[in-house]
Amino acid sequence: MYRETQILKAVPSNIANDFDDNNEMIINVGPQHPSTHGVLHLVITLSGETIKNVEPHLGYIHRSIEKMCESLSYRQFIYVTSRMDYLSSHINNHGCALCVEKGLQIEVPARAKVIRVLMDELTRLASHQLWWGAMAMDVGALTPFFHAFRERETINDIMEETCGARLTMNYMVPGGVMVDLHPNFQTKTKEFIALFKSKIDEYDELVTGNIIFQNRMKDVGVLSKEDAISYGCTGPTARASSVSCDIRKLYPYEVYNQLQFDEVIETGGDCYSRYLVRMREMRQSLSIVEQLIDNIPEGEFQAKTKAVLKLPKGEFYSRIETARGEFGVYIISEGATTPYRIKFRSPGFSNLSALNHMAKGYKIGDLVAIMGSLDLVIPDIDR
Amino acid sequence: MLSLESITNSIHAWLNNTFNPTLALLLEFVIVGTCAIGLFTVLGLVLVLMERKVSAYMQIRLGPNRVGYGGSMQTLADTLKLAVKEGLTPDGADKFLFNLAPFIVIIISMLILAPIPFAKGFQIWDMNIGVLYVSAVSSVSVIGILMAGWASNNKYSLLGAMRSGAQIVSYELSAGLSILSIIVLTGSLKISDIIASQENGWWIFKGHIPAVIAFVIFIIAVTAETNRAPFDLAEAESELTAGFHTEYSGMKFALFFLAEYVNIFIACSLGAILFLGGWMPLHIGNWSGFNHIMDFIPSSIWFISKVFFLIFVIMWFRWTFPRLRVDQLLNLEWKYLLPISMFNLLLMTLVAIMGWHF
Amino acid sequence: MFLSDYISEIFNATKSLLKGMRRTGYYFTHHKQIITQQYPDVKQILPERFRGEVVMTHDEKNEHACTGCTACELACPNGTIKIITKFDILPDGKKKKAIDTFIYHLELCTMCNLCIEACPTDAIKMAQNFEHSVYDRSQLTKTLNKPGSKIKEGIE
Amino acid sequence: MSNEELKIKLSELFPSAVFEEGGEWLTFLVEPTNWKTIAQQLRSSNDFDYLFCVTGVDWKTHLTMVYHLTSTTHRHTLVIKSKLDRNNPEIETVSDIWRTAEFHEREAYDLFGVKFLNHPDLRRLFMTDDWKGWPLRKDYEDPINMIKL
Repeated sequence: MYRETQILKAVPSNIANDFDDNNEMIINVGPQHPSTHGVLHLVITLSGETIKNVEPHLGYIHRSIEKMCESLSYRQFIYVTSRMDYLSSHINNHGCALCVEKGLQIEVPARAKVIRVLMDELTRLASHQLWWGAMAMDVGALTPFFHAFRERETINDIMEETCGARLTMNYMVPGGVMVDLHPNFQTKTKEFIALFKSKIDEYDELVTGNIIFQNRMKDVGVLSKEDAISYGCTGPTARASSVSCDIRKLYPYEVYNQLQFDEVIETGGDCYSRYLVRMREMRQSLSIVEQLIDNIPEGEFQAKTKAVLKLPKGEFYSRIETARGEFGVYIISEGATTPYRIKFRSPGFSNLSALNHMAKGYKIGDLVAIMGSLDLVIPDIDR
Repeated sequence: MLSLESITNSIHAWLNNTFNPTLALLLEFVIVGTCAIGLFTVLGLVLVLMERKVSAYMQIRLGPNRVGYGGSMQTLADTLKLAVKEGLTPDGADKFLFNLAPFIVIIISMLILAPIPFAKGFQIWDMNIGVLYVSAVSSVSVIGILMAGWASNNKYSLLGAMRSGAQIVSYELSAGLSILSIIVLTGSLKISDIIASQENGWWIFKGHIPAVIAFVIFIIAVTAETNRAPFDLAEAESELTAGFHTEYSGMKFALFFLAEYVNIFIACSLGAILFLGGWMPLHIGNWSGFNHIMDFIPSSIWFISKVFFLIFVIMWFRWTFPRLRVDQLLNLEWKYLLPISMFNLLLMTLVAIMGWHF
Repeated sequence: MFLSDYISEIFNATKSLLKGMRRTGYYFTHHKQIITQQYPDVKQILPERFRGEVVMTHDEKNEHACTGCTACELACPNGTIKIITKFDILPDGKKKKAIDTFIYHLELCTMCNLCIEACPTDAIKMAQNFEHSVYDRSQLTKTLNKPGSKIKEGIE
Repeated sequence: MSNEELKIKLSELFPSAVFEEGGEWLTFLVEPTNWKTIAQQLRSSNDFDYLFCVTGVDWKTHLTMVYHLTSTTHRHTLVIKSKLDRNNPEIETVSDIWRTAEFHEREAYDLFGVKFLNHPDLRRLFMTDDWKGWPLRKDYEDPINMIKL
């Protein structure tokens, strides 16, 4: 079942020697490969063009963030998590802040809650936009990538104006947000909503309806509901296999229980369903932003907290829905200023574990489509 | 632009008057050879620049705009860079075949330049089997690709080369059948005859719907034959990094690159010759006034603009569509293009026999 | 029935492809949509909150507001800031703690803004400079307090 | 199902069960030797079909494996804790019950050195195969790769 992989072998003399008895060929995809979105290394066994086995080799960008966080204070460790899933860094920070607040039992002001949700949804939009471009690029269409970046840039500008950075914002602090919204935030976000509403139809026109794209995506990488649960898949990957797992609906945090939005669920379980889930999620996120943008309550943006935070002895787990799935923060505190042990349950890690199951029996071109539809962010997997 | 046919005739006359016939012929060889190589490089540079500009505008970018006016010298600078780069040969590669492959590919695409008429009477060799020659020689280029893929001793290259082999061989069929449907109308394989038969209208207009279908199939098939997206499975950068030319660097890579663009040019000029009348101006029936005005535009401009229009269409495909999967690619050929083009050929034959075309 | 399915399949496929081509064709002909910024020639004005690097504000009298309390040094997760303090002798003979050098390692900084938040006297702030590339890494280690500067009156 | 109801139900199922109070969710302490049978019963009788977090904790005197289980139908959550010997940590794998455990257990093996018996592919996941030591243990020190400021 499992074979020793040949990655450490020195220069192979001839490719003919690399075929084994079953005429299977082992090929290294990554860590420098255009479609692995970073430094993911897959050792795939091919029979002709058909995939027999996919084995991910991780750790090329492993920084042991969990160990690092053990020596950082509760205010400091939040910024590190934006380096994990850099595309939804805001939501990661939010998850950490939630966990610390849970431990300290801080009541977050209403304004901060709304700001956080707004920022989360904008981050989700930005992440999905990038995914859309990268997904199309994986299946060979290069133009959508630039179109996606055009709208993403608008979100980044909004973020930059309020938070001060474009990608790793570090805007969340325990008890609220770091600074108040920029005065231009509302007008700019409204402009963005109006812009994106027209552009998302263009996305559909350019990619979703395209017959080649549909053929590439439909019935590829099918993940059944049972397998999705068993592999611990979350987020759009699981929701495409008709698993209801949206933390925003199931365990609502902040103001999600007061908002009108649907949990997007598709039943196909294939790449196209995962694609559709994310496309529909973009519209849902847009509607959430639309609901909130005119209803930001006045008041404090940050609760009063002590200068040095000390979590009481105990264990705290918080779950949050990032753009890729469920992000969990598990803090074990011994009552000190730094966490005793911290564990980040990253969505990409579990989603990746299903890759072998999904890709078996499909063509090498499909592997790229499956990886694209999983929306992997490698620092998130390696941590 | 001057009309080119008078230039060639005057050069020919002058050479024959000045030297003895053997020397004159030899000199003509040299001149033609130099022109072909010069054209080859210029075409490569222009087409690469065009591709980059077209893709940039479709992707809401500016594209190259620093070197020269509006970036016009960018590809020249890139070629210089490639020329001074080290051409690596991998350790495990079959060195002879590895170094031979790019030259085979480029020699083949140069060979096909021979029967292309760039203007009225401006043609290297007007042979009587012109169209057959082009389609026959262009299918040899798959050998160069297979050679490159195998000799690289790289699995990605091997996969790319094998894909390319399957692809070119199968798409040759529908390309050939759609060429045939025009040959049915003209009754000649000679390129000058084909162009002459379109004096009172291009075949795409004269041949009714079958000609349009043949044209569409031809464009799809040559896109596949030249390994262009959405059929660029041989290089498929998101799957096979760079396919058959993964291991090539420097000038050897540039030769593959150049050959790809010259192949596009040749395929599109064949399309222009067969369906859009080659260098023939746009003539509509018996509107003599209109036809007369059209005749004022030099034939070379007609030819070049038609070819570049077709190249633009192929580039348009590339920058819009996702790539097909390898089995879908073959499905498209064998389940759709081949049956349709066979049926179309039958229809075209009927049209030709009954004389329904104009 | 098979034939009509076959034909409608081809028709729909072609239609979907043409739709996409219309979209790219639109952008090909509408050059006003181009979003390229010619970076070194045309520089974007960054918003005032943009976090580029930490600087210390000095007024026209070459005075800053840093008391040397090391709150920023403690708040920094990466050890970017190092404060060396000294003791000034005041006119009345008392010793007063003040900064000697405020060392800032730009190469370690992640622009997380925690030091700015921690500073009780707003002595440091984020500047909008983002072009940090230099030829030598040692140039990234900066001293933030200007030579000869001293603390403002009335800041404890 | 609330924590109390779950506790009653589990006590019926496992009469010798030991629970830990105080957390957000019900915490169930198991012996490493019983873990496999308990896991199978939890999976079949209580619909704990979704294992969302597996991790180890180094308590200096012993190691603890922590499993977070939830049910996608009833939405109740259970935390399983198992105390392991620090010098020779061994526990049965559950990767055949919850497939996601395969990767998570490899991670725990890589970073804590917990040996999962009958795991199909127990190798280092992040570190290279010849890496010495277990990085997330409290006494781990890597003098070569340590970043000193």
